[in-house]
Amino acid sequence: MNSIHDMGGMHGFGRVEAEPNEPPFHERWEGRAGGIVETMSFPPGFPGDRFRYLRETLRPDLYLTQSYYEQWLYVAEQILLEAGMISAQELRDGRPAAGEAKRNDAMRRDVVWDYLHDRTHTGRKLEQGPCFAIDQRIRARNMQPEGHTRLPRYARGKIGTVTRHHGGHVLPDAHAHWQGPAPQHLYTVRFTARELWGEAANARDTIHLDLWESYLEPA
Amino acid sequence: MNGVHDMGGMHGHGPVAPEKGEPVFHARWEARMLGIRRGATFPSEVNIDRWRHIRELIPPHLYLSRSYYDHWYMSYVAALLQSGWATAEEIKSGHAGSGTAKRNDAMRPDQAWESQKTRGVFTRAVETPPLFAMGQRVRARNINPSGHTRLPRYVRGRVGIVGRHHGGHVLPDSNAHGKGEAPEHLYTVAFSMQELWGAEASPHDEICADLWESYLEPA
Amino acid sequence: MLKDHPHHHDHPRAHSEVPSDPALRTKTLESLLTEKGLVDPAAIDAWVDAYEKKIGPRRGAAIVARAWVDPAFKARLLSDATGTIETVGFLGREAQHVVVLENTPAIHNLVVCTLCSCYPWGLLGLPPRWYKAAPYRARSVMDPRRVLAEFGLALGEEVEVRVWDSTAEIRYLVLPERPAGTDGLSEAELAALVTRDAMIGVAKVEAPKEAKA
Amino acid sequence: MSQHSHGRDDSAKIADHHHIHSELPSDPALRVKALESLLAEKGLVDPATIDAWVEIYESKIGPRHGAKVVAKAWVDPAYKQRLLTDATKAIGELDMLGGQGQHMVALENTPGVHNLVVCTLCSCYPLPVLGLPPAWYKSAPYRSRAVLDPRGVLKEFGLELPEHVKIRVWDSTAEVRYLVLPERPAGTEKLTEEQLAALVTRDAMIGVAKVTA
Repeated sequence: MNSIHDMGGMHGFGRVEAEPNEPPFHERWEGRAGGIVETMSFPPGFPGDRFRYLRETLRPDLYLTQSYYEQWLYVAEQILLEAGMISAQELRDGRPAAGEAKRNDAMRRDVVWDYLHDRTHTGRKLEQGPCFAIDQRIRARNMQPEGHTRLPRYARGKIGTVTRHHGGHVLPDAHAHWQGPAPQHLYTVRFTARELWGEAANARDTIHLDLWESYLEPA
Repeated sequence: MNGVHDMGGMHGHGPVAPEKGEPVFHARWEARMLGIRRGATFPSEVNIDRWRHIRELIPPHLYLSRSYYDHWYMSYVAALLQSGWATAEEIKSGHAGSGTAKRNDAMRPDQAWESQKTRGVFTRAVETPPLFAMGQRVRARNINPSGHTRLPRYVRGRVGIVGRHHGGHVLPDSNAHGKGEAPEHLYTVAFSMQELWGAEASPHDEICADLWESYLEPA
Repeated sequence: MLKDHPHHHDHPRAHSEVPSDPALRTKTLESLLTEKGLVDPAAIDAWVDAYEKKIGPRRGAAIVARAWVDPAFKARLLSDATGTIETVGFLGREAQHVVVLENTPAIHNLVVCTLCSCYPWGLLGLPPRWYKAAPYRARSVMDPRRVLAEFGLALGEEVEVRVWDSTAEIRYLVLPERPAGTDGLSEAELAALVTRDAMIGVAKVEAPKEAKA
Repeated sequence: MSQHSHGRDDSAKIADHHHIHSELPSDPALRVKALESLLAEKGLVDPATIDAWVEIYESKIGPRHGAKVVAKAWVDPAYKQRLLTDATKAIGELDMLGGQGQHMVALENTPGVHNLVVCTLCSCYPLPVLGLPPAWYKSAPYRSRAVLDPRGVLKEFGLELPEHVKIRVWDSTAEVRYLVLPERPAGTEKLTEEQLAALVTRDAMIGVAKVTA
């Protein structure tokens, strides 16, 4: 979706404010929020891409004012609400409705380290060979999906060159909407800064994006 | 500038919510702010284009969360601070600092109607003949100025057809930055929806935008 | 592609019913989920501990230092970072497919995620705030040289800037240039010089002060 | 007109002045009241002039003006011709030009073409003929979607157009202001110009509705 999360090329946000010796968490709640989202029970088969999609659905002004971990809280709440694992009433009260049976299958402390090093990934073997070759000129398609996509607006309609083929990867556009992994070939595509931003951009600079096959057409 | 004000084509803002029997003003402060915008003395550099640019520079989260007349408030305050006509202290307190000489050149009530009728004529003579003819195919240039422009992001790089020539008009990109009116020929350019949004867009519909000559190149 | 937007779009106010203070909101959610058996507070402790003490930029620095001293390792790293780093045991959450980008006198690489905040957690830990914030996400693809200048890194016109926008599950690690005057340093001493910022691409690795002199 | 344009420093200074807004009360009524008293004390505004402007927009200018233009075009073919050829001149004949409406274009809706007006970049609107814009016209949903999904927006207004009708969206990027000349509804042959004008709504002159008999 073309929402505020698609920030590449926007003005008006001011300078990058780097903080010397920044701690991993600025306040205790940030770590707790991160830990909740990372270790809580998810609905069965929850597609990871839906996490990003739900974050994108945050109201645009809140997307800009809420901090990163606040946005995680929002996503966690949405996931659990969508799945009926908690109710809006329970969320307001901060306690389960009366008569709820307590589950006993939450991630335990002793498996957290293994979880962080689990090698479940989005790479998939594909029967069909790739459509595009290294060094081929392609055009990123001009598309405006209302759902999740990983093709930023600033690259749409622009011409680039395939520089790397990563094999098959789960397609976020389908996966985020519970439509299965629908894997496609994934490529790194190089765009010149001038192609993306016009003649005033630096002639030497390039921007590289990882783009799925259905995002591309021959140029 | 590519700010949040450049909203054409964005998702995530929800449905349009018309209000039945909407009043001209929803609160008295809105009416007062409108009256201030029209009736107060402005620093001479704050022409309409600069005014729009000041509004575009409202911090993005406030631009998205605050209402229209509040944008006017924020913009006028920024203009007063920028020109040195008021200090932050004065804005906060609502009172002039000691020793301020009171001006006596504010618009009088009996001048309001005349101002309404006569203000805001932006046509200007341009010596050079127009570069583009009716029916000519033109491409909106891919420019990404950090200053003010009236070329929306969604038409940049796209090909359209010149449908109308409006003669010379003040160029906002220059006028907003105190660099003179720099009038240029102004055209209405028609773009097909498919050109702007891709093959899935309606094949019948089109979008017309008023674009200055320097926004365009032959296609 | 789809229109299964979450329900709050129909009820934009529903969301404001939860507490606005994030600390309170976190506490409420944690106690609710704990009572329902959907989360174990001790697992949260373990997660926090992992990112506060164990998983951080030292991991990436170890890889960089090794590449500086071991040309064969560097060659493997540049041709197959995933396979090479897998042997070190750093792969996992937010670091399953890794590409290493070599900075040279002629090429400077810079990593961003314009669409969210993708970052190689397994190699660098959790991202700093600025990496997740709007200014960096918005500007680094269109105006990378000014962003770098604000970080104190002025690149010559002759240098090619390559920006990598992390749109998929590939995670990028910049292999910075080894600073001059570090020939006598051990791998561990070299690793101590390598900063997180250098591995994102917003800084260069500096030689230690005594080595400069 | 490059991204490194002269506008940059100028814009940055203005952006700095906007920082004050985070230190001010959130209630706009309080802020505007304080601003009005400050301006009055400095002699930058006469409160009676504010009253005069409010009266202009509340009672003197509004959609009734535009409706008169439309009704006249419906009953007077020669006027309609002049309106479509040079709306500025034709609306000037009725003394209805003014600020935010000095350069006018009239767009004729027909069975085959439906026109819709928006300003994606701010909220430009033909004030002298329609008065102040409604809140929805100035809102993010309308500004963002009218160009991308005009049919969806029109449907929300209860106007479902057949596929074969061509929709033309007019994005008011310059100082030209657009007035839609709606189709005259069937069964109104006997109505007077004044009666016709009473049928014409603001929404029809923006293009989000048709005029109904």
